Amino acid sequence: MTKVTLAKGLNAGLRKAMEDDPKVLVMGEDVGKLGGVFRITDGLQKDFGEDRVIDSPLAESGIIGTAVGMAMRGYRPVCEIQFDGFVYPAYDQIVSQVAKIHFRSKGRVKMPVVIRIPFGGGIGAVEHHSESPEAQFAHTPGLKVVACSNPVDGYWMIQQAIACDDPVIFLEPKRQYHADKADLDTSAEPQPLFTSRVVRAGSDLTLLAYGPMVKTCLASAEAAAGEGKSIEVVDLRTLSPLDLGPVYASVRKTGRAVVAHEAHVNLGMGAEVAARITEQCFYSLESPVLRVGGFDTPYPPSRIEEQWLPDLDRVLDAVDRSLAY
Amino acid sequence: MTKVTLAKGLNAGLRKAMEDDPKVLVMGEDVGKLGGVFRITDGLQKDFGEDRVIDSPLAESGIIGTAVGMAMRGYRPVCEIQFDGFVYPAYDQIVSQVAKIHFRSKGRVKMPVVIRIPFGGGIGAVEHHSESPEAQFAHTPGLKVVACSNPVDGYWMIQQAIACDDPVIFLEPKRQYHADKADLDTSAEPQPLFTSRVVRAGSDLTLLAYGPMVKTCLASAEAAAGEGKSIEVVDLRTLSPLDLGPVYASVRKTGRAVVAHEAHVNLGMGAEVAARITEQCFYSLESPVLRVGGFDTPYPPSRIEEQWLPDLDRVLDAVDRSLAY
Amino acid sequence: MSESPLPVPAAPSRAGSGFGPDISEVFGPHAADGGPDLVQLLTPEGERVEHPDFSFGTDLSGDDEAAMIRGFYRDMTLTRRIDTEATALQRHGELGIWAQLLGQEAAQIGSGRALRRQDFAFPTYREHGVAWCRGIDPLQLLGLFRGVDHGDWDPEQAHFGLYTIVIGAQTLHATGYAMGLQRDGDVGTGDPDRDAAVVAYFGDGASSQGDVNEAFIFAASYNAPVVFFCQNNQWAISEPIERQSKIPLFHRALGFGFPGVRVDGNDVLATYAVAKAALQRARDGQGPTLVEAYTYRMGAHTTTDDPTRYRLSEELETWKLKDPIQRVKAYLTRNGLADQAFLEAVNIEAEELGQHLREGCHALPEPSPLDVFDRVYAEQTPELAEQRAGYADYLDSFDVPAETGSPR
Amino acid sequence: MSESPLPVPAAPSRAGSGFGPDISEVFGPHAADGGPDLVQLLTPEGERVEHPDFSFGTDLSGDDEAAMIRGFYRDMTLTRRIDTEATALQRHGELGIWAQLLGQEAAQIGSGRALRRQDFAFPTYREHGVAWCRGIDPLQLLGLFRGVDHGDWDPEQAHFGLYTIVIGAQTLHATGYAMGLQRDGDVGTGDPDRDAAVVAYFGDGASSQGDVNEAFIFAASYNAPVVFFCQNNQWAISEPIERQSKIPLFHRALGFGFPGVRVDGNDVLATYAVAKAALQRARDGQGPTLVEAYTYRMGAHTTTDDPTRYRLSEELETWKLKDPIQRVKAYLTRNGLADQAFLEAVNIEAEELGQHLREGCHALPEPSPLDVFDRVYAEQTPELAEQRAGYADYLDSFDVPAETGSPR
Ligand SMILES: Cc1ncc(C[n+]2csc(CCOP(=O)(O)OP(=O)(O)O)c2C)c(N)n1
Ligand SMILES: Cc1ncc(C[n+]2csc(CCOP(=O)(O)OP(=O)(O)O)c2C)c(N)n1
Ligand SMILES: [Mg+2]
Ligand SMILES: [Mg+2]
Repeated sequence: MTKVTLAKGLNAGLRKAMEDDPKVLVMGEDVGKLGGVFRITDGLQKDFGEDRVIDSPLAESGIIGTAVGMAMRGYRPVCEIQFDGFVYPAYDQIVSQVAKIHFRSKGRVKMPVVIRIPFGGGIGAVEHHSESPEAQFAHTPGLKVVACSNPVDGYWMIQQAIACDDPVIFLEPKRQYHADKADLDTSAEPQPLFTSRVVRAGSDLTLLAYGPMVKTCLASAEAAAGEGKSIEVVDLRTLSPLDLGPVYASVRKTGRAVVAHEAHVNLGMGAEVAARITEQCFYSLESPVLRVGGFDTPYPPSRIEEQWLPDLDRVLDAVDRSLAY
Repeated sequence: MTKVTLAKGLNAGLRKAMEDDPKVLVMGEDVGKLGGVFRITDGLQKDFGEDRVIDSPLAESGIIGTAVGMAMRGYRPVCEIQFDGFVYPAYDQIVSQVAKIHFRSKGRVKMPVVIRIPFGGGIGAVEHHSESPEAQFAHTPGLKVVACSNPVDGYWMIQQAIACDDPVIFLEPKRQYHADKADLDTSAEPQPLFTSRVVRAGSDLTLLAYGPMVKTCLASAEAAAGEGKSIEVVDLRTLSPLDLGPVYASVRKTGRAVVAHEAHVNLGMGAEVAARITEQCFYSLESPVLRVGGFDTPYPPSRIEEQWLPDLDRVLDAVDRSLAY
Repeated sequence: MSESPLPVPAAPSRAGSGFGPDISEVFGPHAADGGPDLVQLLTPEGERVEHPDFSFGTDLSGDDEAAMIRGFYRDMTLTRRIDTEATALQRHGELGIWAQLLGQEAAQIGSGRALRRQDFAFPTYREHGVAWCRGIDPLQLLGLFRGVDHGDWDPEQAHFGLYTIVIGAQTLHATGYAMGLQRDGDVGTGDPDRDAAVVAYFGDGASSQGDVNEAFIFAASYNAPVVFFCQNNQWAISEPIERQSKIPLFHRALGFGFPGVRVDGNDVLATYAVAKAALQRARDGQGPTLVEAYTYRMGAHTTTDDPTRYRLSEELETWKLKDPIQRVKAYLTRNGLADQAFLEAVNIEAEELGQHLREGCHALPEPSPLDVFDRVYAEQTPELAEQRAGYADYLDSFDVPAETGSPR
Repeated sequence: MSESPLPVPAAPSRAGSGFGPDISEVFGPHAADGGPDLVQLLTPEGERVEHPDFSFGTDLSGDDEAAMIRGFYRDMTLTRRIDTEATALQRHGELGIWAQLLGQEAAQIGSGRALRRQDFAFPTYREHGVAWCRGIDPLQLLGLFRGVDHGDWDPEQAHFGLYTIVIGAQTLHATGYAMGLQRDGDVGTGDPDRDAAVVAYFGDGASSQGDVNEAFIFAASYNAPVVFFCQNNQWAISEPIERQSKIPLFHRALGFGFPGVRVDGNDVLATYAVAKAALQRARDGQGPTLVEAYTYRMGAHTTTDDPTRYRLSEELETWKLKDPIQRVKAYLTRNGLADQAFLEAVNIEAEELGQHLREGCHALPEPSPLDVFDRVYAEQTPELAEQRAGYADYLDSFDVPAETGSPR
């Protein structure tokens, strides 16, 4: 058992995956000597060599496009996109190639490509460094999309994503990278990748989150408990496919749900989750599923990002509105 | 009053916009001599010259990126993306530049760029030629997104989009281009661009659609009428911003809603519309808002596209399920 | 035949006073005949000519050489037959669309026949001739155009990627595959059965895509064993090559730091010789090469295109005189290397192939709407499985067995 | 000073036997000193040297020339002061991050001063020196890095685009703007107050982006009046230039059909001369040029970067000997063109500028969370107006006046 940060958990997970399977490659901008701007790939090039930890030219479409070719040759490339806002030059390769080749080939060609994206805000960065692009990928059939929220999940989920024969968009809450530590027991049995998890039990309302918002929502639930409200919190973990079985069960019990994410509310994950919960739990709902997230504006200058991002109070505000129905 | 197809309506609208404002430019692949693969820009280069109707190199990012520069110089570029599936190489320029420059510049730089995209399926085409990418753009603050469904709207909406000082993603249902004709009265007063429209009155259920699905939904409503069900149909027309006032009014009356589109259901426009209707009309709803759309798979080979696409029966199936609550 | 390495263009000299302000002085107007740099070994009239850097057949006996050229003739004739037949099938409504290769047979057969088994080719949507060389049943090409599938061969088995419609995307896949070859140690070992290369096909229009240029950059940066084979057929739908580049396309490679060469794409001997040298360079670990096969799209862009709207018929007439098949035929017959019986046998083969396509096309299995759900992921998701089940129930409700297709 | 057109590199000759298989024979290993093609007019030691194609000051009187060089010295010194001050402000937590230009002053001032009022410049995030030349108050640069805005000057008024962080995106904007100039008839009229050019700044790393290469293609295709000004500072964060290109970057232009030239980016005279010629070429309607300013990023990539992880300190030491400011100072003082009083005056100005930045930075107005809603669209949408109103109510509920910021 060691105490690790999310950054260290991911780093250890990547290392393990590379040890376990010589076909696993890491590639991206500055992933080599520098170990990535967040140091997630720290030390890997030194130990696995330049052939397996590949510093790429500065071109995201090139990174993903060549990863497709390497995957066709039997490799399992793990691509790092330096920041969320820089995934878009690769968007075409991701949605028209990575996502479709298995389908196009009638299942003959597998695409075990992992695309790691540090996502979300709260680090005081400049434009394009704090985005939450998950809905766009979740809307794309052929991709799988997951988001980790803590060091232990980081360790296991990255290995599971690499082992998956489908392409996985792997979202890492960058502001958690070097934040809290957690106990990592590498001999434990990990929870399956494409499953959600109830991280706090409660009976009055179901609060759903993933990635960076899990911590916020747990804090909100804690605060609400102080006011006598019992909130169940679910870490969705997988965004495509969604694993809403536990959520339906929870909502059927609580009758109320709030979904929180940093991404824009309009057409964000919350829209889909709300629509599905309403379809599945219509007669159980005592209030509409409410959504709390980033406003429908571009990400603001960082001095006001903490106001723009949903925080403990904004989540509680939504909780209160839901309970007021 | 002349009878025109959607293709002709758009062509006439573009022509009018170019006549009215010398700053309007048309650019894209094959828009010049060929008049575009769908002939929407037919004859424009002949009449307005190569400086205003610009055949571009084969590079979508280049088309949109140079359009940004031309807009900064005071032009109003109307870019044609040849098919929906080819907008993705330009995705970065669209979501990180076109959508954000007004915001980035504190409103100092306007971005009156129109991006025309023939969208949707049903024309028996090969891969990448039948996609419905609207949700991805609607999720992006800074863009406005509209979809026309008929020749008359085509004529007016394209002019209004060009006149708009914000970037507009302009979706054209390609399978309607050369289908039905409608009476065009160019002296009429057009409906404002960013508004929805009730296209059929009804009292039992509200059916929402846009673009190619409006026709299908009207036919479904007609069929339902034969079975004594009275369906109100709304053509959303604008997808971002949404104009749901009339929809809420309708749903408060009918108590039921179904949203239909060709795009994948998962995180499609229907998710947002359903979530909002549920939030706004919670106590009026007698059944959950149901969604009918493309399945969550890549677009299939064209011989089965008619089964994959939501059609009259699939819409009616959803209507029946809604009414059965 | 010599395995001479590809010539590497000299670095531009900056000394001297020969520099002028007008770039056309240097690069010349775009020469209609391909320009002075064009590698040609067989003239349009069917005469063999010499080239200082490339030759054909020097490593073969006279008989073997003749047999090889007869083989090219056969390949090209059959490829053209596939094309004509598919075009006819489209006209009869059996295919939704067809992308004709008419006029590009030499570029495709020359390069396709230069491939070794272990090499891997990434096509666009027009490489029917290369597919033929890779041993793919032309029937398998029809599915995509008929709309029953998006491609129906096994890329890994055929060493031939699926047709890629998004312009230029496959050049990056090719580069990545080539990087895989490097990591497998299948480059530069000297073992002719092991060393492998990748070839990426693309068009003149595609040369403008960011992806293609990024592929050049990655290939140069990693010295990847990939040949970028551009069929410059002068047109990207309605846009002439001048819209993409004012100078010969093969020069593009120079600026990225690897050699480029322009070959007469209607000359199968030259295309073969140049492709072979470029592929060998790649297999030997000497890195990427750009081959510009200077050719002409004699047909429409696809069967839905109408070229009369944008190009003059004279242009086509000029190029008909350079027909890639005619010149080989002229060479073979004039030199007594092929007799009437041979030509007749090829014709019969072509007839049979045509019949195979006509009959096979009708018989191509219709896709099942339920299969669609099973091919999205290698590991099916519960939600998609549920969607499939719901749709199957829905289909059942129409009283038509789900597997046989539409309820209507 | 002569307005000599830029040299156009000769087309690679294909004749002769000088071709070898190894590309490095031709392009040579990447020369650490910039290579033989480097245009230099002032040595690191401060000696003026001649170049056959470019010269500085030949159109000026001796006094004017000296005044101009003193101006460059002042510009560079003040620019460096902006940089040092901003770096310090970051260390003190006043800025979130800062992108240093240390070492790139000559490249930026030389090119920035070659611009005419009507020209338009599109920067990356590091062109503080160019911003200075465009008359932008350096305080306005700080907002982005402090996080109070995404840029705070009026691009149209300053003829200077906003900082663009997505690598390479602005090169296409520049090309489009240049196409707008063409359509406005502001190119090639011969009127020096009318004819205009655009300059797109980008880095060596950016040269690998598809967008940059597409910009080359569009500019070449339309002969657009744009200068692509690449500051090759040898590094893209931790990646050395060799990862992006194994041959000198300016060669890239050749393959796209327009001239490229490599200039000593630490030599303000040469940078000015080359940029001036390239801009004039553009204004005259002769189309695009690629200028590679060969320089060095003496600082970290940004204040959050740690270059000790990936590069040797010797490298930095070598480049310190080529400091762009020192060589101008040496030239001016050694030749009696600047006295102590002048140098002192510049220092005082720098002090004042530093103070201006320190004081101004604290005083930069904080953004209002509600403004965010008003800047998304030119024509506000009802739904966003509603979201704004809802948020204002929410803020009010905390009993803190909304306009003054966070409730917490
Ligand atoms: C990214 C993308 N944009 C547009 C298209 C539409 N399109 C199909 S073929 C074509 C022209 C291609 O020209 P070229 O590369 O010269 O190949 P050719 O068809 O001549 O073989 C275009 C524009 C596409 N398939 N992909
Ligand atoms: C599309 C994109 N990818 C990645 C980044 C992250 N990033 C910021 S600067 C940089 C390196 C840029 O190098 P170069 O172009 O040489 O410019 P320099 O910083 O040296 O001035 C990278 C990778 C980005 N800003 N945009
Ligand atoms: Mg072509
Ligand atoms: Mg750099």
